[in-house]
Amino acid sequence: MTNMNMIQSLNSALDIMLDRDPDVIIFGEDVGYFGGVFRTTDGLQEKHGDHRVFDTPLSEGGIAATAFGMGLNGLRPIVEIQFADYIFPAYDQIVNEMAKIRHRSGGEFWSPVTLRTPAGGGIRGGHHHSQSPESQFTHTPGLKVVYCSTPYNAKGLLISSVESNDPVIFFEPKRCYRGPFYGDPHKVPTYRIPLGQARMALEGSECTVISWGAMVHVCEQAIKDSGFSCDLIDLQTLVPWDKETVVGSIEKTGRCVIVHEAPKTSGFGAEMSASIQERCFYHLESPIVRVTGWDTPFPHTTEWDYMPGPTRIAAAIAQTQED
Amino acid sequence: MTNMNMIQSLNSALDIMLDRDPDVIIFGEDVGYFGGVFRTTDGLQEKHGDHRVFDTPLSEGGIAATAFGMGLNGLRPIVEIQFADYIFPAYDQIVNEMAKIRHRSGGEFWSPVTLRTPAGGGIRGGHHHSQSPESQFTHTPGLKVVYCSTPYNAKGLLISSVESNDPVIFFEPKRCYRGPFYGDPHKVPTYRIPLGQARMALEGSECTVISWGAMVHVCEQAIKDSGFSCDLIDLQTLVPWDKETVVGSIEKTGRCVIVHEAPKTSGFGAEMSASIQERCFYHLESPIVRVTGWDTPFPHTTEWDYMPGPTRIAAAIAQTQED
Amino acid sequence: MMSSDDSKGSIRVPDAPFRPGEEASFDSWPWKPGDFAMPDPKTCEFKDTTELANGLVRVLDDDGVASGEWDPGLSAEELQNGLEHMVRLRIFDDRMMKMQRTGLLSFYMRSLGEEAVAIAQTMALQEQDWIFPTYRQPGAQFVRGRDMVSMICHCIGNEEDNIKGRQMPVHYSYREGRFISVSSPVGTQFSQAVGVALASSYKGLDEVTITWIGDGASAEGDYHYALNFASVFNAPVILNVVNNQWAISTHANFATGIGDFASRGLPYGLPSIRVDGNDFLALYSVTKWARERAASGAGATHIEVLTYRTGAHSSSDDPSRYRPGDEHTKWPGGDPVVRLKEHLINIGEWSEESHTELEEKIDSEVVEAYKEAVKFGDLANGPYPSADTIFTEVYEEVPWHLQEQHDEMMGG
Amino acid sequence: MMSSDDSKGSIRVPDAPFRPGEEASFDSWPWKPGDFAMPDPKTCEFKDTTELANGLVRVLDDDGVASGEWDPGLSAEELQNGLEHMVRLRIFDDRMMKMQRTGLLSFYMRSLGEEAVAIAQTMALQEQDWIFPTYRQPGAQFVRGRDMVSMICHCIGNEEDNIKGRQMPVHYSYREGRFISVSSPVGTQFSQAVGVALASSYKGLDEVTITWIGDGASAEGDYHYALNFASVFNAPVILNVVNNQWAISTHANFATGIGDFASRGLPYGLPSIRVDGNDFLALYSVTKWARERAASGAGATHIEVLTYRTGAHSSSDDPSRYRPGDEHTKWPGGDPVVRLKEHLINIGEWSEESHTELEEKIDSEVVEAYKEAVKFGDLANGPYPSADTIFTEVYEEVPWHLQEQHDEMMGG
Ligand SMILES: Cc1ncc(C[n+]2csc(CCOP(=O)(O)OP(=O)(O)O)c2C)c(N)n1
Ligand SMILES: Cc1ncc(C[n+]2csc(CCOP(=O)(O)OP(=O)(O)O)c2C)c(N)n1
Ligand SMILES: [Mg+2]
Ligand SMILES: [Mg+2]
Repeated sequence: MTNMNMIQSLNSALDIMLDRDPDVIIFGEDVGYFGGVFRTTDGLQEKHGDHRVFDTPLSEGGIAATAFGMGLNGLRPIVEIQFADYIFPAYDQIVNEMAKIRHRSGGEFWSPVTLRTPAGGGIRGGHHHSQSPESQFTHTPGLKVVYCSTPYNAKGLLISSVESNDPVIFFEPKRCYRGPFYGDPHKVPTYRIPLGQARMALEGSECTVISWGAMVHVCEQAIKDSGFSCDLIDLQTLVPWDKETVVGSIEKTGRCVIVHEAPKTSGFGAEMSASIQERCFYHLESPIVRVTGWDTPFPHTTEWDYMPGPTRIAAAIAQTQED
Repeated sequence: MTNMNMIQSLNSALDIMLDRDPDVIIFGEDVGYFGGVFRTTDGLQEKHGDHRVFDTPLSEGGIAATAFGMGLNGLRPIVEIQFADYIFPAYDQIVNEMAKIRHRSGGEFWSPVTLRTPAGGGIRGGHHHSQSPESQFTHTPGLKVVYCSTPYNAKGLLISSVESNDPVIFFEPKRCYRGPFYGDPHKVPTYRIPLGQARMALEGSECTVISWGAMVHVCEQAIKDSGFSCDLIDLQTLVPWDKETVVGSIEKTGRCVIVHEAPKTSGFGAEMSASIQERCFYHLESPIVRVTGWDTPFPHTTEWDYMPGPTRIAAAIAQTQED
Repeated sequence: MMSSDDSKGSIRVPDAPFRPGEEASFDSWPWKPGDFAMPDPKTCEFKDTTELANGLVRVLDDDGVASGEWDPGLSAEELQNGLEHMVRLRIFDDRMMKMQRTGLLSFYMRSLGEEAVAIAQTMALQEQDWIFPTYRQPGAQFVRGRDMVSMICHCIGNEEDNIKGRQMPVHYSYREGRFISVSSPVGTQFSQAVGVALASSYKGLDEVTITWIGDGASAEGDYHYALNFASVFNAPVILNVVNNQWAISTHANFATGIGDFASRGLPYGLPSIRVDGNDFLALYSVTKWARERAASGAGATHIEVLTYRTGAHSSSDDPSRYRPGDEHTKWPGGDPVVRLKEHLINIGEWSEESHTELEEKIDSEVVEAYKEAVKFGDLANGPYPSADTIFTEVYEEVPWHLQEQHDEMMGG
Repeated sequence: MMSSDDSKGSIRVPDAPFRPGEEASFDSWPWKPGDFAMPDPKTCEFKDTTELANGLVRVLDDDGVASGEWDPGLSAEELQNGLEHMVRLRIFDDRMMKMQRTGLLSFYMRSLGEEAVAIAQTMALQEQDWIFPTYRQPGAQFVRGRDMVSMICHCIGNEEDNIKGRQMPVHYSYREGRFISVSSPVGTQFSQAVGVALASSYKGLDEVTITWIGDGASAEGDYHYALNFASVFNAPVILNVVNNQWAISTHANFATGIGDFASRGLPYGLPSIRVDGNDFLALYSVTKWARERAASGAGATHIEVLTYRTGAHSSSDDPSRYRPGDEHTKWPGGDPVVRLKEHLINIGEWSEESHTELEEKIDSEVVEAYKEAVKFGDLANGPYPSADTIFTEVYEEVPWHLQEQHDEMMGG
């Protein structure tokens, strides 16, 4: 039993899918010969051939459009957008095209593309190597939105995403790429974590903490620091999110903190808060608190002042207990 | 005193700004000679010259980028995106560039672009002539997001938007372009409605209904139908929204319905609901209800089943009173 | 347009060649049938097409006589078939416009003056080839055998609409005919088509993909992506820019600084050809050439289809506001239906009488189809697809939150 | 790369010319100084530049001798000045890399091998001209007189960083020098620069805008927007594609199907020129020509700057994984600093001794600046800009929700 870091577990998932399904094809900027700027596709071109794993022109719009077309014609493309900050030139192809093709064609056409992209801060990336734009995809029906947090769920979620016949935006918390290490996602056997299913990372009774991506680990620390007994829900899939797990937990604890890195206004925390309030109003004993990145661009040298840390989160947990 | 419809009042605002400020320049697809597919810029090229009001290549990305650059170099461009559904090729230029330039340059550069765009359903536009993507801009710090609803506020808000030194995304509910008619936005005098200020469209005591754009009118009808006494808040500016008015109203009524056309998940209703819950938890007597478009693409022939109508909204108001 | 005098400077803004009130007149084309040789499609390189890109491939001259290496040598039957499809499209369009005017359709877009484009080009393909159209190529469906009733039901958005009233009229989807769903955002199909084509390469299938983009839409990023990806990965795709002079009210002078689109393919390394888009034979021939090239593994071809949008942009548009009403009558390319008809008459394979007969036959065909179609509902009166179709096919399976919303709608 | 055998078909995927373990060798260039005449910049049309686009403008030959119509005839002082800036940039870059390696900077990007680009081109402009750079043109700031301490403070992101630690190192902003804020998303500046230039036209000012894009980034939509808008609206802009062969690990073969960028400007109607990017004199001259053209109202010029990225892409990159370690030594264009230095020695205006002296002078200048800069904080130890700078300049004024969040942060 060797531990894998997240890069290795993602690489293993990709390798497995290339092995199992001849329609799987991988491309993106620097993913071919070099194996990706984060090394996620390392060795895959050598093993599977350069017509299955290859570099592309530096054009996120072109990458998404090409993947979309391949998906229409029977392939199952997995593409990498080098940083989530650079997904926006492809935004039209994703939200107007990929997301809507099945509906707009009355089910005659669909395109099962998986877009993987490293997201989030913690690597001193400043404005444009740190954003976590998940919520900007959750408003578009037709897309599934996944955010992994550990080597273990990265692998299982990625396999499920590739197997999904719907387009999936798969966010990877780059800050966790090379640790901390959790679980043992071995090369065999293949395992799947169903999309739409959350992970109960910690169980407790006094508060429900909901998060995703790198912040899950920060929440874990914060919960320890806070001294309160908390459920920690790692959402894993944002669309569709896991209603049973979330609602069940809130009904138990009556208190809730939602944590994400992205700015507060219209972050996915807003949707979670609104939905929980609608479904669990009479169970709530104190206001749901959001702990998030500030409503500003992501800064470079002061990024630790920007991102939620254990102190802010622990204070929010304590605040839910006060009232 | 002649009544103006919204097209005329927008046209008047643009005309005034062209008159008052030589740095104002207007361009976009079909806005020049023809005066816009909705006729909003009718007559402006003839009056102000084709170097101030002109057509462009069919390229939303290029339009946004050009406007951005002009704004950096001292102009105050107003551009039209022909339908809000077509703003996405410009999304990168808007969210990564326009929104961040002031911050990223330490205040050395800024670009005061106003992007006007017709949004929303009700004209049998189907998937791609009906979307109301405001929430996809509210998550990006650095942008102001405005949504007018009447001829009167259209003019006052547009003038304030153009005068703002921050980039503004200005949504126009195309369903209201030629009516219903409200107010008398005469050519002179110029008037401004400050950004960040909501409009109390109706006053009441039993429930607060919050909306923007065309839905404000539907809410008005629904409130009448419901038989309850409601505050109707026309938000007007979504970022930054008017905290005093919203919080004040909820503290009075203790009940809240939020209405928008866009899909529910991660619509701006989520942010409003979450924020109100955070600020007014102990004043809330029943769950905040969102009445929104469904979480699907916008349909063509069945659009009236898609969009919130008075019946659904009135039922939601009634529901807030039950508990 | 005068310049405002509050500014010393100015931006040079182009204009259309003619505006309402002005007299339209175009130079006649310097190119004649026979001007250009046909290179070998399998070995031809981009440099070998410089003249083809700067010139214009024609087969029919102004008198309807075919000549030159590009003459595809079609049989009279094939030509009559092409003519019939074009006439069908035109009559169909007219009927749909009437339906739109009477409120039975919400919106419509005709192919008027551009009928040859989709029809000749689709006829030049194999049936396994993929068609990735804009709203200006619905005619391809006739060639692929789509039932007219089904097309009208789509345009109405009634109960029998195969896309369930979800998109506007003319946004056809016809999987059986490998005609891929039309999308409103212009340009997107152009880059996507390269992906469709590359999937065919990947699978080693003898399939070519054809796609089109308007002169206007060629300014979108997707145009650049398409040419670049097609070139770099050698995609079996036929990339057509349909230069019909107008993008709604915006003249092609706003889409190109030099009035030319074909040559843009050259520096991507793509053989590039300009073709008379109102010349059925030339269009057929150029497309067949491009297909042969793609099928042989030699890669993509970039084609400018030079034509003129005779009708309004759409049923919402009024071109008399921005161009002379008779501008289309001055177009050097004439009318594609008339030109093919005259050619057939010239070669003794057609007559005014047979043409009138054909029109009458198709007219009743269309009337019959339309009457049949409205039985399944019209836009004014319904029935429409049932409201719960809003929730299906958003995802492969209906997720819980959509089920909840569905139940809310049905219950409420 | 072998093909997997589970598929009959295949996609043709390009490759780099050489990979690690292979021997790099480039054909020497067929073009020599004096090969091309200089057209009149004010009247030149795009067609007049076909040869310039397919060729290569050089002034210095392999022995450092200048000749031909494109020789800008610079004084020895100007040349020495250019050399000094290039040497300054190289030494500065080396020092910054060391600071990065020791944790005083988070990240760095050098201009190694491409020093001439920003420096010669900026020197060829007027001081009122706008510079819209990528991260590969920081050298322009030396020409515009920026204080080195201020540059280093930015790279550190310390208390004196004029952009307050908000962007990564090398994302300079220098308004005083009309050097517009660098942004990470590649390509965006290219289309924006056209807007900057058009604002100058609108205001009737004698201002030209220069911008650059990489070979890799030229595949973004912004490249197409820039050329098209510049052409259609006749913008006074100089559009440079810096083809340094690589986009991180991706060779330019993935950015163009034909190994050429310059000619892409022609079908937009833009005069287009390829220039030896390691030849200070040629770069200066071509840029001056383009400036003259733009200032005269004749519009934009499209330039391919042919060079080689000698260093790693950035401090995060390791090029030995994807190209032969000595590939740059085989580059036919040599090294821009060495070439200008040899030219100056050739004409008797420089010597090895003066060069060594210069290097020493600059070395101390840089060391002094760096020591001064770290007084205001280094990345490892701070002080950083105070945390409340996060909230300012998001908007012109701080709105209530940011004030609230600010107070929450400061209070909590
Ligand atoms: C991305 C996008 N922007 C704007 C529009 C609105 N629009 C629809 S058709 C059209 C003009 C298209 O002109 P062209 O590409 O020349 O095609 P044509 O209609 O002439 O066939 C415009 C601006 C759109 N559909 N999509
Ligand atoms: C839109 C976008 N996509 C991806 C990246 C990541 N990235 C940064 S530099 C680079 C390569 C750029 O290569 P090139 O344009 O040739 O410029 P060079 O570095 O060679 O100067 C990439 C892919 C980015 N910064 N922006
Ligand atoms: Mg057109
Ligand atoms: Mg490069």
